[in-house]
Amino acid sequence: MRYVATLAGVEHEFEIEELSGHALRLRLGDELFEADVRRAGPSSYSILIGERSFDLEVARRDDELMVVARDAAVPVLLQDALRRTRSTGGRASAGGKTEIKAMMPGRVVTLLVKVGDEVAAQQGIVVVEAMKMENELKSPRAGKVTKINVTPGQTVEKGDLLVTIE
Amino acid sequence: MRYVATLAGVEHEFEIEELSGHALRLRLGDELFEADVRRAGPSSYSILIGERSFDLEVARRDDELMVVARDAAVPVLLQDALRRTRSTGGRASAGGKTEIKAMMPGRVVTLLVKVGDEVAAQQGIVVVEAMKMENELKSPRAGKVTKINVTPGQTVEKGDLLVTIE
Amino acid sequence: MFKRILIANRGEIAVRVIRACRDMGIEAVAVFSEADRTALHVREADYAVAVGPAPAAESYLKIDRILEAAKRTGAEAIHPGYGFFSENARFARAVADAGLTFIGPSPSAIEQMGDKVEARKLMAAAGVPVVPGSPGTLETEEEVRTLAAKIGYPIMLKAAAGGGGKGMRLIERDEDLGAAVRMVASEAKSSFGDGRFYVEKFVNRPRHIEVQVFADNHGNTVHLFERECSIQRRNQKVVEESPSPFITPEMRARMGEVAVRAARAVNYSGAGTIEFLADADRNFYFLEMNTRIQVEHPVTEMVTGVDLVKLQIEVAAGAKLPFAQSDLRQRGWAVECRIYAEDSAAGFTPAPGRIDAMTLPQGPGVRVDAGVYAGAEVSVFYDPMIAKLVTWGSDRLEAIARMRRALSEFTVVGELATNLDFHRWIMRHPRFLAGDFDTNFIRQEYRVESAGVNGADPARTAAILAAAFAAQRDRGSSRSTPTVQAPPPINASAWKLVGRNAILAR
Amino acid sequence: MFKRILIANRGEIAVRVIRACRDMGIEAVAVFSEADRTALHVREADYAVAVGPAPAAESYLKIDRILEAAKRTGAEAIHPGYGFFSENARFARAVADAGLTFIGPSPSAIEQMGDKVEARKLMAAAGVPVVPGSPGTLETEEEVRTLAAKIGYPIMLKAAAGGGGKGMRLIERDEDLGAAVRMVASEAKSSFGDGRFYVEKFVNRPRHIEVQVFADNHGNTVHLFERECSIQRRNQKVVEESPSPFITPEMRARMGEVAVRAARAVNYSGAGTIEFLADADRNFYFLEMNTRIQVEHPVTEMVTGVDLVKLQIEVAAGAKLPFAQSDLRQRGWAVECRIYAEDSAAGFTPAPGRIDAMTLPQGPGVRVDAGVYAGAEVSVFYDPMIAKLVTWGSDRLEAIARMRRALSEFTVVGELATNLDFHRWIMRHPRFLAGDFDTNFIRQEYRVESAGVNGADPARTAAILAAAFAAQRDRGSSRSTPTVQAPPPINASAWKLVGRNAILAR
Repeated sequence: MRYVATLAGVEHEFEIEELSGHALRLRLGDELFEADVRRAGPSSYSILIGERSFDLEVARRDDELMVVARDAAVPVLLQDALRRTRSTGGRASAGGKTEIKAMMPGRVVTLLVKVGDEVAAQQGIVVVEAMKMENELKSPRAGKVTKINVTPGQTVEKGDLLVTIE
Repeated sequence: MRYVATLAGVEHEFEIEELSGHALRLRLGDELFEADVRRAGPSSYSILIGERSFDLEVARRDDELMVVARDAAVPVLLQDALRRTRSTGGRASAGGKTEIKAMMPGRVVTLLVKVGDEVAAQQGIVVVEAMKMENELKSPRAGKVTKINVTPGQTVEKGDLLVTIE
Repeated sequence: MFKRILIANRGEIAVRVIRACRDMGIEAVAVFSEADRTALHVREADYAVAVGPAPAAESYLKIDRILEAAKRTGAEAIHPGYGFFSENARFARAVADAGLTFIGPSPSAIEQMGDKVEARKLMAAAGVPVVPGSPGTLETEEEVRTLAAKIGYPIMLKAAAGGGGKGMRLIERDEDLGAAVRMVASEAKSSFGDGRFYVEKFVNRPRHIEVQVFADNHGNTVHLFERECSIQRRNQKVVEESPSPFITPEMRARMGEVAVRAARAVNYSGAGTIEFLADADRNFYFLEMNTRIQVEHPVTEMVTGVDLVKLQIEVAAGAKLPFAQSDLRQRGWAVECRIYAEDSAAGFTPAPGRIDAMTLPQGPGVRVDAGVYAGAEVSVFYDPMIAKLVTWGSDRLEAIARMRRALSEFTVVGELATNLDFHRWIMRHPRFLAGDFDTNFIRQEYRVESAGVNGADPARTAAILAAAFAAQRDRGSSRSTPTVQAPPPINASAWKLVGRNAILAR
Repeated sequence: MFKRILIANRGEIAVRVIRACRDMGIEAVAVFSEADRTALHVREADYAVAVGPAPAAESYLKIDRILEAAKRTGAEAIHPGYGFFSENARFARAVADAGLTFIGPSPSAIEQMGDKVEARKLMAAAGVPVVPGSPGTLETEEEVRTLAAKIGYPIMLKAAAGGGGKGMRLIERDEDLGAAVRMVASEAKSSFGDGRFYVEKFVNRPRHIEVQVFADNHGNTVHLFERECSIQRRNQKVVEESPSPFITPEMRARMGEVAVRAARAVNYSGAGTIEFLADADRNFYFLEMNTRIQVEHPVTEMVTGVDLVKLQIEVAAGAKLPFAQSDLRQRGWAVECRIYAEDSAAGFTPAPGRIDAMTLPQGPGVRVDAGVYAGAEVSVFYDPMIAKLVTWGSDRLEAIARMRRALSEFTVVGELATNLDFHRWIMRHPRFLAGDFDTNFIRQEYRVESAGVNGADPARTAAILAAAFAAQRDRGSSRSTPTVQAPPPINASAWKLVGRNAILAR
């Protein structure tokens, strides 16, 4: 099977073949690897590539897998190479619209803009309190506030749309 | 529901009633207890009895449950009070027959008796090697060897019958 | 000695106090909010009492409910931990009025040191060096601007009732002054119920070095040397160590002596910390006193061999300090990393959530004080600490090497994120290794790209891809359980191969 | 320094050596049998090489396969751990012949100390006190009987090639002599390939006290004080501590001096242990030298602050000892409990099996060196160690209190049994607390009923019954997964209650 993996922002095309329950053959670019993959716990895998030993934990986070290695947690997006062409286009953010979303659950303290305001890049838009800290969310770009979805005092969940700037 | 619990060798009759998903009412002798029982992991339970807090792990071992508390692992045999009368009789070991069984997986090194031998209490019967140690299994009583189920060099599993003495 | 102690806190510090109680044969009473019924501190305690809904203001910060819980369980003393009621004189008084012992200093010592402006004055009077700044509190943007013009930028704006890095902002330019004043005033009012603030000259390339002090109720006050806490992000400590790689033996002696003087000035009792700012020329200034046990107390414990929490309890029960200043020695080096549920790559936003699996490091020189367990939730309601990871070594580099190893063994899997990678980055940074840093270190050095994957190792990439593939396959085949699944029998096939006929190992 | 080291061992000691390698920036190569593909030491290593089937004789004890693994991975040195090849001169020679470094003493030192009879002679010649007994080896029951008549019962019968408590039996009466000789001869032949044995006068109320020695290849030899290892069951150490509560400062100095003399007599290099028996009058006799790192080395590490395994590697690489005798100090007290998969209540029979869940203790003063993890198997093929649990305290009672606490936090759930209750019993025993014990302690004091449930506390009984009932109910309702199951979402209902409208905590 052929896959495209986006691994910490870098794309890798690779091919994988299951030789047995725990042996995999993996072609990565020009190189061939044989991997002996054993599950060692609910989310942990012990992997031998030749004599190299890797102990990895894998968690799902949104669409991605988070592979936790000894030196770093590496986000991996695995996509079937065939099905991929369909989905790529839609992933980029749509046109000139920027959505400011809650990064974490919290409470809206203050709105620093109103609909119709022209804002500069890095201008403060909304202050959200979470985990005992107030955080000012800034606009990543210059534009015009077209929509405000929240009011001060309102509790928001992670990912909730707060303000739209076009 | 009424139960008989054999708890570290001592029998307790008790009655249990589920008040909700995590609240239980328990009558033990003359005393009534309300228990708030929450699962805190695959095999762990946090239990509040009034203000007392207990953190217990529960594992199944053969017929029994092994409840692991902070100060000791307590074997518990839970039996439905009604069904119990049926099963008790059969539990005692049968008549004048004593079975010497392997306590652990291992290998038979030497047989110190043969069928027909008269043996004294505490006489060595068979030597089994396990976990790098040789262990001489002794007869708990005087009697006559009526059956030998193993030969030197043979590998045995825990619980395998080795020698019968009557 | 007390028979039973209530801990008016949660998380790792509550568990830390429970451990001290257990070591002393004292029964520990936990209190818990609705969100914390199965929290670690409840599981570890001998008694546990519900005190209200999840928000701390409705549970952990309800004086009457805490006292009621103590009464119901027959607790004779209350340990406040850090945060919550630990520096609240009203609570300390209420505890005493209820006939119980507050494990901490007197209410008046808390009050004197709690008002940061008054504390500055008091310390200056006691001959303790303080940073130049506003003589009293300020209330308006204009007052701040006038003072800034006088002492010069950069300045630090601080809530008078603040502490522990909360309610403070650095202002480097006049343009930033307005926003900063609004923010601090708002945070100060909402967090401490006191909107006043004050200004201090910002010390250039400052190092945050603090001294642990300890006093009993019989007139004995000692210090247990320093902790270096300069690795901070937005005034929140991230990494602490003891000793400090910066100070000289002479400076250590002077700081210790000044710290003891500061504690004596308020008739201090129990464990306290005098925080200093030190500049590049090794001048040091009193910053504030924390009248409680600190998050970072373990580094001092590991270097001095003294159990500070146990000693807090003993002193509160009337014991004399079991040592004199001359009995105390620093041995080796200790480093602490605060492991938080936060997403370092996304601007250090808190990233709480459920922990599905967690492997804690072990082995020589490693101490873990965790506040959660695998299966537990890092709650949005409280601070996002997962654990304090502390290592000891016979010298600084051994302690750091062990920390790197411990960080490599520490894995957390679940819907939350952690700052483990961030700590791994710090522990490899040449300036950190050289001891060449100040409180600006993270701001100057850290970029999102800094931490994380290093170098292209095709075998490693292959392993990661194989693991990802296997995990996706295994999940697909399992009965759609979204989170932790039963591990399969390990090596089932190998076992079958071996079977009954195997010859046992020698 | 070495770039890569192969560890010819498994379990906790392999992991311990891997940790030392990691602390030193050295890559670690594991070897593994078919039963150990997912063992902890394989997971923790940088490289791992399969060396054969499960029985150690066909894998871990295959010299050619170990050397081949070293060659293939480019390892420059081999650490043998304890057991297996650690005291095998032939292996040490083969390693050297392959151009690699054996991390341990010279083959001749291993040989000289490995033959227990020769070692006795050598030590006597070097002025080291030895126990009265047979001048050489014996071969028949009759020879033993004659000697016993001369020196008087009780006597110890020991395999000449034995060590570590294996291949030895105490004979108290003439009637037991025959069986004991048969047993020791058989064990000696099958375990060590050498059926010879010798006899020593049995010392009354003996304490087993050993001294850690360390030598470099530049003529420096020091000792790192003593370990008290008298808590034994059938000559197997169960609990160790340092310092010894028995010896006086003068005796410590004398034992250390004698131990250094003993090591010098064989031109020793690296870490070694001189084991002594001490009688009630504080006479001490050379018992044997272990020419390797000991299981119980962590108690010395915690009290002296020296990383013994790291130092083994440094010395093997040619380094000088970084300290002189006068630099070394004992600080505080350390205790180690060996946590085994064995059923204390069933006569300490090994009870290996799968670990479904395991909680390791943490917090101040606690060190865990585990050889397994939750989900792993304690294999029937190897020794049944789960973990070494070590605690440190500023004095003996603090170390023991912390051990009690750590034991209370340590839970193991699965098809195996553990000796945790047995250790809990020891740590509460008045004679242990008073330091009043000898190697007969367990035999004299332990009854199956000793450990386990104490007192009738109805609330505790109710809790146990509630847990058992809930577990039975939860298992019944789950999809018949026999082992570990997914934990349910914690506090799902509380969370729903709180929902979107909750006010966040301050």
